[in-house]
Amino acid sequence: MIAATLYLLLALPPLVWAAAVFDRIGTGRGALLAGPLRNGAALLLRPVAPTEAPDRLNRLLAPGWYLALALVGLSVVPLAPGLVASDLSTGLVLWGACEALTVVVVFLHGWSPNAPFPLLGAYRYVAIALPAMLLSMFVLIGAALPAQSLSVGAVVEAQREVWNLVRQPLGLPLFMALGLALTLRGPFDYAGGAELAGGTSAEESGPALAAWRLARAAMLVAFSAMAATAFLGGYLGPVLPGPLWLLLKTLAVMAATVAAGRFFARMPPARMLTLLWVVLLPLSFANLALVGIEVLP
Amino acid sequence: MTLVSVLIVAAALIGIGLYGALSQQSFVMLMMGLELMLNGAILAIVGFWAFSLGGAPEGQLLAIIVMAVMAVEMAVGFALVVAVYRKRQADMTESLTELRH
Amino acid sequence: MTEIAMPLVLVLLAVAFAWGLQRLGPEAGATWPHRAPFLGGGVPQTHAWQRWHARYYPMTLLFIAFEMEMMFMYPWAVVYIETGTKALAEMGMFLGILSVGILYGWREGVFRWQ
Amino acid sequence: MLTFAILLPFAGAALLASAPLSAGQSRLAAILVAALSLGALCVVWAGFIPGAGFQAVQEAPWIPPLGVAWRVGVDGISLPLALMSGLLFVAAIAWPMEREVNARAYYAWFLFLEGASLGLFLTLDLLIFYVFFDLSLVGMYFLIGRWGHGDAPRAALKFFLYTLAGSLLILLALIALVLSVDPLSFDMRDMIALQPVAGMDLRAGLILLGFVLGFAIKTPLFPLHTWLPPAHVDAPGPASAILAGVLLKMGTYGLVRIPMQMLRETFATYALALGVVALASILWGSIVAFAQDNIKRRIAYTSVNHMGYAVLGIAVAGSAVTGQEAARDLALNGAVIEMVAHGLITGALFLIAGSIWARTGTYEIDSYGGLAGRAPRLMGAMGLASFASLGLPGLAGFVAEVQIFVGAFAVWPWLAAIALLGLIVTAALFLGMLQRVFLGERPPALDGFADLTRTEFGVLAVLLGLVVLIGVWPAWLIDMIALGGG
Amino acid sequence: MPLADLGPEIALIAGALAALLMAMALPQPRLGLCLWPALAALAVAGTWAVAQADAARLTFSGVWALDGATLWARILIVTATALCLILAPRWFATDRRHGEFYALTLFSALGAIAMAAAADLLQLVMAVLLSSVTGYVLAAFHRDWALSVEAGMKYFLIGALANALLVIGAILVMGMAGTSDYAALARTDLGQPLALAGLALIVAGLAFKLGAVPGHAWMPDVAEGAPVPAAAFLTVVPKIGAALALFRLVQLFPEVEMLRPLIAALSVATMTLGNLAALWQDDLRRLLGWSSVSQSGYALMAVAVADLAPDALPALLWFLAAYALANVTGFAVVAQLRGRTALADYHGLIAARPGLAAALIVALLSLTGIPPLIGFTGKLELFVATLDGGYGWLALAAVANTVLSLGYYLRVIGPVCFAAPEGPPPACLSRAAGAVALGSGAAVVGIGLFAGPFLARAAGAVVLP
Repeated sequence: MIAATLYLLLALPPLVWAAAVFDRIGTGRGALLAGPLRNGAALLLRPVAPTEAPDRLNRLLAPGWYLALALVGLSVVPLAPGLVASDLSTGLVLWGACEALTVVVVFLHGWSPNAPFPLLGAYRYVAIALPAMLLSMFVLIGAALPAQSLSVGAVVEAQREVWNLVRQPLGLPLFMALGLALTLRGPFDYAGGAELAGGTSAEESGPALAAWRLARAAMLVAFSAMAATAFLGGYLGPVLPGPLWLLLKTLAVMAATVAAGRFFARMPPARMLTLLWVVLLPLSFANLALVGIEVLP
Repeated sequence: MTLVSVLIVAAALIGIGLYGALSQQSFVMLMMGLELMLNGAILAIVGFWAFSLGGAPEGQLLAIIVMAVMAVEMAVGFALVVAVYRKRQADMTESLTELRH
Repeated sequence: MTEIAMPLVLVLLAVAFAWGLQRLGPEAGATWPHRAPFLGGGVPQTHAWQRWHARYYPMTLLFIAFEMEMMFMYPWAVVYIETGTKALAEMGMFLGILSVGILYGWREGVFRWQ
Repeated sequence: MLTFAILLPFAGAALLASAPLSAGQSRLAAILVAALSLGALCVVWAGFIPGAGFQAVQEAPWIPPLGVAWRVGVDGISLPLALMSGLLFVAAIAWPMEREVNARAYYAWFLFLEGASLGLFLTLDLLIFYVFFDLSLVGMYFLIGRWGHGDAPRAALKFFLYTLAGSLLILLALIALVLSVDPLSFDMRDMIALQPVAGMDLRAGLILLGFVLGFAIKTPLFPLHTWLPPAHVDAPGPASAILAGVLLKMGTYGLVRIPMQMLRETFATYALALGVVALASILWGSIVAFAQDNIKRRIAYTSVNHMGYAVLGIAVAGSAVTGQEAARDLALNGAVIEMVAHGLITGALFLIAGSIWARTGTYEIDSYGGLAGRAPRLMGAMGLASFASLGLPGLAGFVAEVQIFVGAFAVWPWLAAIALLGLIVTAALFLGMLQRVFLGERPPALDGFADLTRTEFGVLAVLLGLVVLIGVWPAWLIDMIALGGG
Repeated sequence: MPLADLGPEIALIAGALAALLMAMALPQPRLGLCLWPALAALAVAGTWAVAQADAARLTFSGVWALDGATLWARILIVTATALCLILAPRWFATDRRHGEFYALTLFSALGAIAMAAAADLLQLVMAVLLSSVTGYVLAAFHRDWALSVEAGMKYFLIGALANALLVIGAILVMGMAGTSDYAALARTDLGQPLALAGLALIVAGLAFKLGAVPGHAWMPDVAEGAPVPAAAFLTVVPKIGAALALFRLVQLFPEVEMLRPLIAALSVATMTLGNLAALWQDDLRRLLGWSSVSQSGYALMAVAVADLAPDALPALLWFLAAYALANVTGFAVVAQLRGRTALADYHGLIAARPGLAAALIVALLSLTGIPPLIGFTGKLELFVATLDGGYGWLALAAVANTVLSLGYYLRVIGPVCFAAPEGPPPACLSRAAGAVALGSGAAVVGIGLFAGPFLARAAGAVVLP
């Protein structure tokens, strides 16, 4: 348990760095590999700009919570058979809780500076993220069905025969929608969008912004690891050792997520909301029904 | 940890919640009191489930139901608060004065 | 007990780390114009919280309905294969009824809030 | 036949309520229905064998699980009362309306009330008895409230509230009584035969208390009579006549039928107390009546007095389980005749009072005087009725009161002696009223005072004729009651 | 799975969904058409319930009692709901969106039925919840009318607290007894103080649904503020469910000594308070609301003697039927007169609208218990049961209260009949509402006259477990 935790903590910084690198690919924003580190260091040296009458405590804590949620979410992912930081029989539920709390944390982040743009970003984010949460949980339940368990380890073991990606082809794409929402990117970036001058982090600067970005990247890692575990068989794989497989798959999902965030166009919030509720959510039901029929003996 | 200790904490929560529900003037605070009561109730049922029901599924089910009670009632409650607020621009119980006796 | 301890430790760790990170930068001696929110020069009379409201209450009600549904779904998923077709039918009914809620909400325009 | 007599008025009421008849037509129709109903009763009377228990019995189930059924039948006590009620209803309906508003509804309510009253006297089922008891309240409530004068709605309300309280007590007592037999039965004959609560002290006492309180309110007995004066004063004349003539009898009839016959033993235990209450009513009624300056109020209080006599007779009749049979039968006989006689006499008196009000709009005795010249027929009728009421020999009141007092002297001589005082006061108050209204100076306002019309006189002639008939030849009535032989 | 056992309930759900889907498709002026699927569902549910009339078993793993009480609850609730719904289309004609009213009402009715049929504490909690949350919305359905919103808010505040108490009570009973199933609870000894406290809390929670002390305060507000069809529904339907649920509970623990006196005390307090408060009302709807409170007190009489008197259940069922019919009639008259509420508006109604006035009078007299109206047989049965069960003082209190109640009912009847009409004759709502008023008024008389067969059926009803 402790070993697994340590592995996780060791693996996280490089992965976060990798996430930042992925984000930079194709944007032409300076050095690809060193850029993130340089930027981060620069931010750390700048002062934090205060706002008028903020909610100081929440402002200070929000990035921490965000990071914490990413870490906790990551902790239920098994690195190898039996090697998992928190070996809960209800790991999926804990992951779901992390998702839901992310909404709260992002809202707090937007709310605390007491400024219009962050607040608006926060409102919009909540509206969009709530159905996305629902969506993801239906998909994850679909992943849990063949395992007959809510333990993430069991979900992996149930994929020895065939990956969930095959069982439920709709699952991963739908789950990616959650990933985009959780990490505030792509078509779901209603919290930090450019047209809101940065959204929830519009008023942030210096180390606070650095912490927030760090947490966001960590969340991308956590999400990717979870997606790789739930749909791509996690540590399962021939020849190579389990953790390595997991690492590879995680990186793949990360890349795919970032690419998807770039690829899909943004829509007005109301249309996106309608899309989520009326198209994607029923799709997830269909997905669930599909799995349900498949796994019945 | 024994059943009694769990129940004492639950009772404290329920008591605080009840006090809040009866003493507060603002709707939101009042609902917080109710939520607190139900949280105490959940704690109590979890305690009973663990210590005296021997892990019977009814205990878990009741806990889930209580959560549902909380969520649904509060959802409707806040919708009503919004409606009252729109109507009266007030969110305190004193504003409900039209219907009397 | 120990299974739940690790996430708690991680939370503490993460919060402490982020807190420490934000303490790294120099103290900002920001002036009033620097701190004031973007308002094109105007001075806000109220908290931002009081000027903007979330307008999607009906949608959140719908969300809560599904969220509750979710809660019943966790135990369902575990016993699904044991229970078999009956479980599928039950959940189908459940989701079907809730879907009508979505449709109705859609028709009533709860997804258009701005 | 009895069912017909009860249901016909209800049908008539329904017809009047729905058919678009003019005032005159509805009056005619109502008289016809009431007369038919009375005729049906007469048919039963013709086939009646005195002293042979319940006759002309008909039964049909109503609420089987509770043992409630439509049961009708008559015996020597209920038949005279039913006949008297039928007659009085014909009279009251034939009497011209005081205020010609909404005649159709007025006559409909009268027929409704007639159905309820006849049903009450004729039924042999305790629950149906209660049903009609309550229905009579409803009918009277609307008659007083709608066609009364003065503060009529208030008087009607008071009347309804008081008597409903009484009737609900009766209901509770009824249920308690019925629950003591198994299986449940509301059949009066069963109850009389079984004497269900004999030997149960507390319970029987409570049941008796419920009945006596309930009937005492209706009768009314002192001190539960306070609803009576306003109800009478504000009611239209014919309604007052029915209220005094028929509805008050329901109390005494019930007292005879239920507590006295079904709770014989318990009733005997507490008969003296009832006798004392009756005495109080006699005295209080007469003394307070004496102090009234309002014609109708004065007559109303004499009702309290007269019903006191009837209750005294009943108390005497039920005073012991054994012993003094002759005196007790005599007293009961007297009580029944008192009921009949009081119905006729007071009915007539209230009709007359109504006619006086219809002419001047006031009941104050002081605003009248010297009417003897203007209205000799009115004076004659009123005089005759008053004399009958105060118990002049040769008239019906005398026959009744003599029997009651003779019976009472045999059982409780001291009580009867005190009660005699009431007779004296009554005499004084009637004579005083006659003198003040008809003799002396006539105020100029009364110059245009018209005498009784032919209709009015005809109606009164029938009623008072019967009073005289009973007075001079009471044997037929006593035969019909036939207690000695029964 | 004996799915057919819940046929009527499933029909209600299907009807609600159909109404909702229709509401989605229809333009605003035709939303009233949603009435038809709702009525059809109610008809199916009623027929289905009658078809199961002879069933007497626990079903769905013992959480649902399919017995006489459930049968009657279904029939009564279905009928009352149908009558209330018929009032709705015209009443809401000016409302922007009211399609969901029908669905909500059906769900609320479903909650009430589930309450009456609950044979498990968990199900009881769920049923109360379903009935409550839909009720709050129904009460506040006129979003733009301050009174309605206020009524909904008060209903909610009291209801949320009461439901919290109910939940805590259920937890305590379940925790101490180790089971939530009625059949199993009946075998346990509920001696511990904590369990008794739980039981008392459950009673308090149900008292809220019943509109009895201590949870009665919402009743007059809802009666006055809620849209009239909803007011008619909310003062009648949840009460039926709650009364039967309480009845089951009392019957379950015959040896718990405090329960009966507690209920009897609540009964007296409720009827007295309701009647005293009603005496001063100048608003017909509020008056009806307080009278509903007092009627809850009467209903509790039968609950107090559950199991002591063989007639207790038929008495309760019949009384509820009588109450439901009369109360719906009263509200239907109010609805037909376009919701006018001030007593002064009713002066001389008998001249202007004789039929409606007659229906109103009959309804009020029936609520008093004047024979031969249906309310009389109801009260008669109550008295029989109460006296039989040895609660004579309770019956006496009820008698005193009945006289008291006549006082305020006559305060309505008096002006309706005796006062001179003011102004032009009142406008009417719709033919359907008039038909409901007149029809149920006629039923108050007709069923009262021919109560025998119905009562015979009620007398045969059984309560499980």
